[in-house]
Amino acid sequence: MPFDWMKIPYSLLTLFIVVNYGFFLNALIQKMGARAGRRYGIPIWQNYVDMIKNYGLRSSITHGAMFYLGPVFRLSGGVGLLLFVPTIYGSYMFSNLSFAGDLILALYFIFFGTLGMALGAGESGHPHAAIGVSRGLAQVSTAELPFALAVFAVALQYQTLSVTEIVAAQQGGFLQWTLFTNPLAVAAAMLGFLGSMMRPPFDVVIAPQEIPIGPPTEYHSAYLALMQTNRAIFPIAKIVIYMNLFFGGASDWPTFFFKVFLIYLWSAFVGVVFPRFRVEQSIRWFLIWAVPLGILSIILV
Amino acid sequence: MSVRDLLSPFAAWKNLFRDPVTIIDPLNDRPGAPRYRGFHQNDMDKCIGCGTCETICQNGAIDMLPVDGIETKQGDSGLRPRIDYGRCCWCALCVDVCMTKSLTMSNAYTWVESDPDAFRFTPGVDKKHWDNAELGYHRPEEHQLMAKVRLPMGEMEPETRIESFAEIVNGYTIEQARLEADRCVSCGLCVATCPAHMSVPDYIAAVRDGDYERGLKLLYETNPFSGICGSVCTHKCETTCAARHDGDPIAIRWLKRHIMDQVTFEQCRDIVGGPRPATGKKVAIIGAGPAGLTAAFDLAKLGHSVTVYEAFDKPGGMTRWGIPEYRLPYARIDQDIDVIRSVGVDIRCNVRIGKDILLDELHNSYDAVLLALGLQLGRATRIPGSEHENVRKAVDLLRQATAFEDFGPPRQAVVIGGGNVAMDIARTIARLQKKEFGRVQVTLTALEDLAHFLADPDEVKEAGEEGVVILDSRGPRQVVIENGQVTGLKTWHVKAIFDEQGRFAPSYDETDEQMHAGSMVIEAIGQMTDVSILGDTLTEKLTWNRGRLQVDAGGRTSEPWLWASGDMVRGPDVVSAVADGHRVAQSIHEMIAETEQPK
Amino acid sequence: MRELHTKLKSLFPVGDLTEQRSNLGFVTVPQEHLRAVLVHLRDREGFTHLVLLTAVDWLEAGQFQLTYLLSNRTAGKDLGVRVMLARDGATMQSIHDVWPTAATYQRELREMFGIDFPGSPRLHEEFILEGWNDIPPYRRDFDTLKYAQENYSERPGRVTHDPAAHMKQKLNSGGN
Amino acid sequence: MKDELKIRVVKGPDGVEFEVEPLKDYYCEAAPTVMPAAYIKVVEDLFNWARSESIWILGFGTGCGAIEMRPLMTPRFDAYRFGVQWRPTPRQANLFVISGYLSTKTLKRAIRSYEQMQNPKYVIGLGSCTINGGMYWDSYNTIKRLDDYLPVDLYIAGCMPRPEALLAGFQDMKKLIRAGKAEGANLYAENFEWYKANQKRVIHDWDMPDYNW
Amino acid sequence: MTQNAPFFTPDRSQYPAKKADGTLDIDIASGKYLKLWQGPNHPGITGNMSVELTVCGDEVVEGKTHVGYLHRGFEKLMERRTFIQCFPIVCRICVPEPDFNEYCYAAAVEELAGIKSPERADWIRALILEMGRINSYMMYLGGQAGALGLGVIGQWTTYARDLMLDRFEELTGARIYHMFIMPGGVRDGLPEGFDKRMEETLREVESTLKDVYDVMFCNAVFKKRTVGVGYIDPALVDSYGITGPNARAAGVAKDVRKDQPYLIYSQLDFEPVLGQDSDIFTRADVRRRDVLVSVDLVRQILAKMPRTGPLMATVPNVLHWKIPRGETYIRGECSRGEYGYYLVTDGSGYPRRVNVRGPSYTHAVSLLERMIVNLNISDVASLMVSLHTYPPEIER
Repeated sequence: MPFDWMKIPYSLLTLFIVVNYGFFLNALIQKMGARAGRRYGIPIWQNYVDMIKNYGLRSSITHGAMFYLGPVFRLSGGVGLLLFVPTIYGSYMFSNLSFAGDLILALYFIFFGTLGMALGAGESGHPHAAIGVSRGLAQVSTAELPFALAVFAVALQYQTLSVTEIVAAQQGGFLQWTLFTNPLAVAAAMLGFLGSMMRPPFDVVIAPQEIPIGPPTEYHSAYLALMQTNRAIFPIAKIVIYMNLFFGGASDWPTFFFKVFLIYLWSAFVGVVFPRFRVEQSIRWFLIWAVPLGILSIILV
Repeated sequence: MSVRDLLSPFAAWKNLFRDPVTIIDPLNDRPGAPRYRGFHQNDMDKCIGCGTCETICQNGAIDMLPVDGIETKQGDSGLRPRIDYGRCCWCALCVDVCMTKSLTMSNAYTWVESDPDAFRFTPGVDKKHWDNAELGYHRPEEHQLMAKVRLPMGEMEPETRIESFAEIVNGYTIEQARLEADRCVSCGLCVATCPAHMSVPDYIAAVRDGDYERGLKLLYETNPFSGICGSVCTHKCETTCAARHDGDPIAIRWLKRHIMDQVTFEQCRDIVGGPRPATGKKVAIIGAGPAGLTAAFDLAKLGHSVTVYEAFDKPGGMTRWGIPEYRLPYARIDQDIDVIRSVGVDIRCNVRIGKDILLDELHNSYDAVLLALGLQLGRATRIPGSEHENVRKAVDLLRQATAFEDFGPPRQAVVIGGGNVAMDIARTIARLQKKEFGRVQVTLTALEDLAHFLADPDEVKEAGEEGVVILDSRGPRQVVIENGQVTGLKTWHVKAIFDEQGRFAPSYDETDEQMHAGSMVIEAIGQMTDVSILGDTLTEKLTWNRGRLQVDAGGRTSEPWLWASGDMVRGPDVVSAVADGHRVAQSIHEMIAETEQPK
Repeated sequence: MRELHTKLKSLFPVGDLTEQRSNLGFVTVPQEHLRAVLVHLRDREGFTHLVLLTAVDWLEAGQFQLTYLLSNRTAGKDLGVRVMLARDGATMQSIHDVWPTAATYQRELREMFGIDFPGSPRLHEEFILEGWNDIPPYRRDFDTLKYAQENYSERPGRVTHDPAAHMKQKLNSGGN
Repeated sequence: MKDELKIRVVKGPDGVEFEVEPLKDYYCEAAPTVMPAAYIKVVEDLFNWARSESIWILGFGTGCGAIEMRPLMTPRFDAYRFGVQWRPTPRQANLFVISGYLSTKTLKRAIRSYEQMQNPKYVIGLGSCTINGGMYWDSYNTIKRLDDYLPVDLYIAGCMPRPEALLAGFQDMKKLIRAGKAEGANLYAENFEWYKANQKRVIHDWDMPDYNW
Repeated sequence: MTQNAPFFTPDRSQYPAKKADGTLDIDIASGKYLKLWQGPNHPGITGNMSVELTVCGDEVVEGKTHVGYLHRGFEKLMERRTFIQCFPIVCRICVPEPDFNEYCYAAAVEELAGIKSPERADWIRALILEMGRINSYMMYLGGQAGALGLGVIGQWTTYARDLMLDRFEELTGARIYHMFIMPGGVRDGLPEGFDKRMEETLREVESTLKDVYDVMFCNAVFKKRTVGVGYIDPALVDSYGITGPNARAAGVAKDVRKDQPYLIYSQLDFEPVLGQDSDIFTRADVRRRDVLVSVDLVRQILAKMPRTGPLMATVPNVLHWKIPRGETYIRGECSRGEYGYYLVTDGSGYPRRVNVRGPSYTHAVSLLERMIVNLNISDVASLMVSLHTYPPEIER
């Protein structure tokens, strides 16, 4: 298959849209959380300002090569994830670089950033970062497990490993969505989703009251700005996968924005009103509630 | 764990649909509460710079600083508190303790500055945006950190005291004195007002601590007539007392008296410390009144040989001959003078200059001569009829009364004058009348209205209680003489005492004429010095100023060997005379030291 | 309170009772009997709660007063047990095994007053201060203002005037 | 110095012994240097604007004043509206609010936290205590003038300053930053020796590295 | 351990091993252990203090409380301040609930000087103390939830506390350090319309508490994190000097307001709140219910207090107030437990010695150090908050 060079500027356009939407959405969700606390919260453009500020700080110190590479890995994880899944179903412009086996790649990318981060943070030499990393890896592993199981269930269900094809299979009314065709898998995945969004009850990794603030403790200035950028891309990219796999994908931008918002909101909806689990509690919780669901969904398929 | 535990937390989201409770513009929408203790304000008109705020501030945040445009005057130090907001903790103790209620707090609370040295300011002087704030902490009326009211001085009932010349006031008990001394805030505003600069706060502190020995020492540092002053001082200090602005002034005079009451003569003598090694220099002092004896005391303490010449048979000057016994018992005068004698002062009574010894002789045999003659002659009103023999001068009568001479107390007397001497004579006559006739018939007429009497308000009140009829704003017109006998005094109502330029020029309402019956009219309108002893030659040589001997700051006249002090150059007041005595002694001592130096 | 005192007096050579309130009294106990008295009060008299342990420096008398304040909650009574110690080389037996919480108090007393409690756990670890290089600060002969002025700088430019002196100088220097 | 801070020899899991110097952070030994502003003025202005609109406060409550931070973070005053946020780690914070008095023990931690912050960094002194000792002017354990030890940009009067006064302080801080006048970090670097000398004069137990950021 | 503990929790009480002399056998150099400092610059610490943790994996094997970061030497400073000058400084000892310092100090001075504060002043004092208690508890509830990542509770409770601070402001003239209870009485009476605004505030407090109950106390995850964690054995209560809600949650009805009623508490109608097993959850719940008691007490006080009468007893001139030799101890029940002042006078114008007994002294040092062992690092912050400690009252 000859490579379509035009895909590159188009994917960059996607990236641009997603970054901005990510910033917007982050702030919006933060504002909603603030409303639950009976206040207004940050201005909607605050995250941009923060990012510019962090890029604009004059000094930065390093703890070694991996310390540099951590945010870079993380960002490339986010960007990579985004670029290899189709954003808008049926759109040539926004199908990105998706290909037949992209689902496996996507799963890899989800983990890739975390690993990079772990290595970078580990090199920062801060005990809190080290503890955060060990917690994070343990928890993310178990949180990804139900998701992976759900993905397998879906893959089995649709007999394909291409995201595009999975989306295609869900077209034709919302009853065709995996949500309704395989609710157990979706449930397992959504529980796993909670775990991967770093919000309560599964934010023990960055818990400010315990290990402020976990892996990124030592990160600052431009490193932090890089991570902030990633924070705008990565959740959206992840949500795109969820949306494509379980919620019928999106065939135009408004649908995309709406669905992403709703899925994002789900984590905040739970996150604002619950405290956090201890790491062994959350692992246990995933193993007891989410993983069986995932296994069950595979079995049922 | 139940389903409820899973679902109930989501109730938090209901706030999503409620308006936030945030204050939209917290910088402008939130004035401090009406009682808020914000930044300080100080009312410059009220502040007297007493520094009590500085004393109470536990943070050492307040400095007292002179301020341009605010003069130091009696009762106002001219200093103003400058507050260091690098220290302040907004406890408002300074506001609570402020003697004049001038220091308050506004409800402003925002002050941001890059320069840390900018946080020092003098409220009321340095312009600040909260200067005109009306809300804020002011001391509530009933919130008192110290007693407002002076402890009443126990005294005899008018009915009892009129019977005799026994002293009226009892003096404070130790308990009372401590309570009264406790009211003092030790600001020291009174010190400058006291002519003798007695260390008032310190001796009041001594009373508070019950350490009379220390108090006595402090008294004798500045005033060898403390016993006398404790009874009859004009206590100008009390007019500048910081406590006066919100409550009664401290009874400084009575506390001084209390110290003297608590100590014995021996203690006084020991504190003073006996005669000093002699310097061989000799000083003659004419007049054994407060000024002369104070100078004598000081000079004797410096080791000079001092001789005091007194014309009368007992020393004390006007304190003895001018002040009635019920105000100042003679024993107290004797004690003070005995202490002065104990440092080696030689007092020679019944020696009249010009008669028994000549001034020139003194000039020749002493290194310096001090005139401390006092005011022995009464001034005359010169109204028609005042030449009559039954129109008397108050000073003369008082002297006669002191000497127990019978001058024939009148059945009915009229006193002209509104000063302390007028009160003294009125009350003396009243006592004599009571003793002789069983009833008091004394009328006192004064130019001033009651509010501006020169006499001490207590005196006026007590005189009234004793049956003296006090008529204010009456100008004497004529002594009525019928058949060679004085029958009374005619007076007019006074419209104004001073003219527009502020000169003494009484104007009268002639339609309002009154007749005050009396067989004796007593003039008590002022005194003057008998300068006849100076002799013509000397009088000629000396420089005079409006009838008074001109002296320099040290009391030295234009003749280098001659000094003058006391009432004759200052005006009548014991404590002023004492102060003058110190000054003159200092001047004389300096002169002596100077002449010795070349050797 | 008095009953208790009489009972104590029959058992130990305790001093007189100072009855501050009907439910608060103070007794002085000789140093060597303290432990026995405390254990007795705790086990027999219901004074199970050690409210505080602190010291008072009577510099003039050359003594430290240790106050062990005990409380009997059911009876609503408090008893302060005083021990007078010589100030020089002050040493006292530790009671951390009677009340574990006393160890903290003893650590503080060692640091702030320089009273030694041999055997008390972690006694010589720094508790409140860090790098302290002067005499223990709660002793009366330690002058905190002097220390502060020597070690820290104040903002310059502060002057003040005594009102009395200022007035004397202003009003009377020129000779009145 | 505490035992665990002394240089010691440690035996690794592979049996090799090596020396550990706990006070030494092997990657951060550079003394602070003056960091110039961006060469292009427009860029610096943009950065200054962003810095002023995104103030991250170090969540280190050094003294009493810290209690008034709580209302600022919460609905009543909601400082987040004004671009003010709190960060738990000094690395990410820009503004250090010294909330009142500093005992020497805290001063040590405050200095270290300050040095770990990145240039440009700002300090606000809260209340009397930071200006001239406040009510602890005669205490043996608190510093009297904060500007002897750290460069301070702003002071807010009060004991303690109310949240509203703090907000006013933040607004003034923004103005300073926007005007490019908040160069405390460079000031610190320029006068580094002086600051260190002052700090060492009061911190007797100096068991931390001179450079650590 | 409590029966609520998960069944597969192994018995760790013998771990880490002890050496022969009783100290823990911890060899840092072995690489098995990690030193971890919680504080002072740490969001999970209650105020400016720190805990030095030695951890093995996620488990704490040793904890040492370090205080002194807020040490100003109050007890020394007071020795060189006159009795009235001490009055503004004492409240600084405890920031979130300063009034107990003012009350205990004032009462101690009054007792030794033989002064009786007027009855109306006593009522106002009690009112202020109860208002302060509500504030302190509200702050605690937010902190307890926040320590576990439930930030929204802190938003609500701080708002309610802010409203109460407004009431403080209009009554006392200051928000945090009220400096209102003076030796001799109080500064002023209630302002106009105070009762009405107070009632509105109390309603807001109650409705906030209702929300807090729904979201925090009926919360599966919160329960999971707090039930059975940080258990205090009632037997420890006396030997560790535990007071206040920490003791009451263990079922010991220690409440100075009942045991030795001070001010006007004997005229008020209330029962101390008790709990069953003193784990973190019970302690939080006891405190939540205690707020309701305080709300009720404030209402009672406002209904019963005299509206006229003197507010200050006659005191000697405060500038040179001397108090004869004596010593006394005054205690009050603050939100954290027994707060007390031990005052010794020597006849001079200055206190001879003041010792402040803050409840945190035992709670945060000896008790915390004992309870922290074998705990998960994640629970350290939560445990510390649940003991409700404020460092300034430990080191003063």
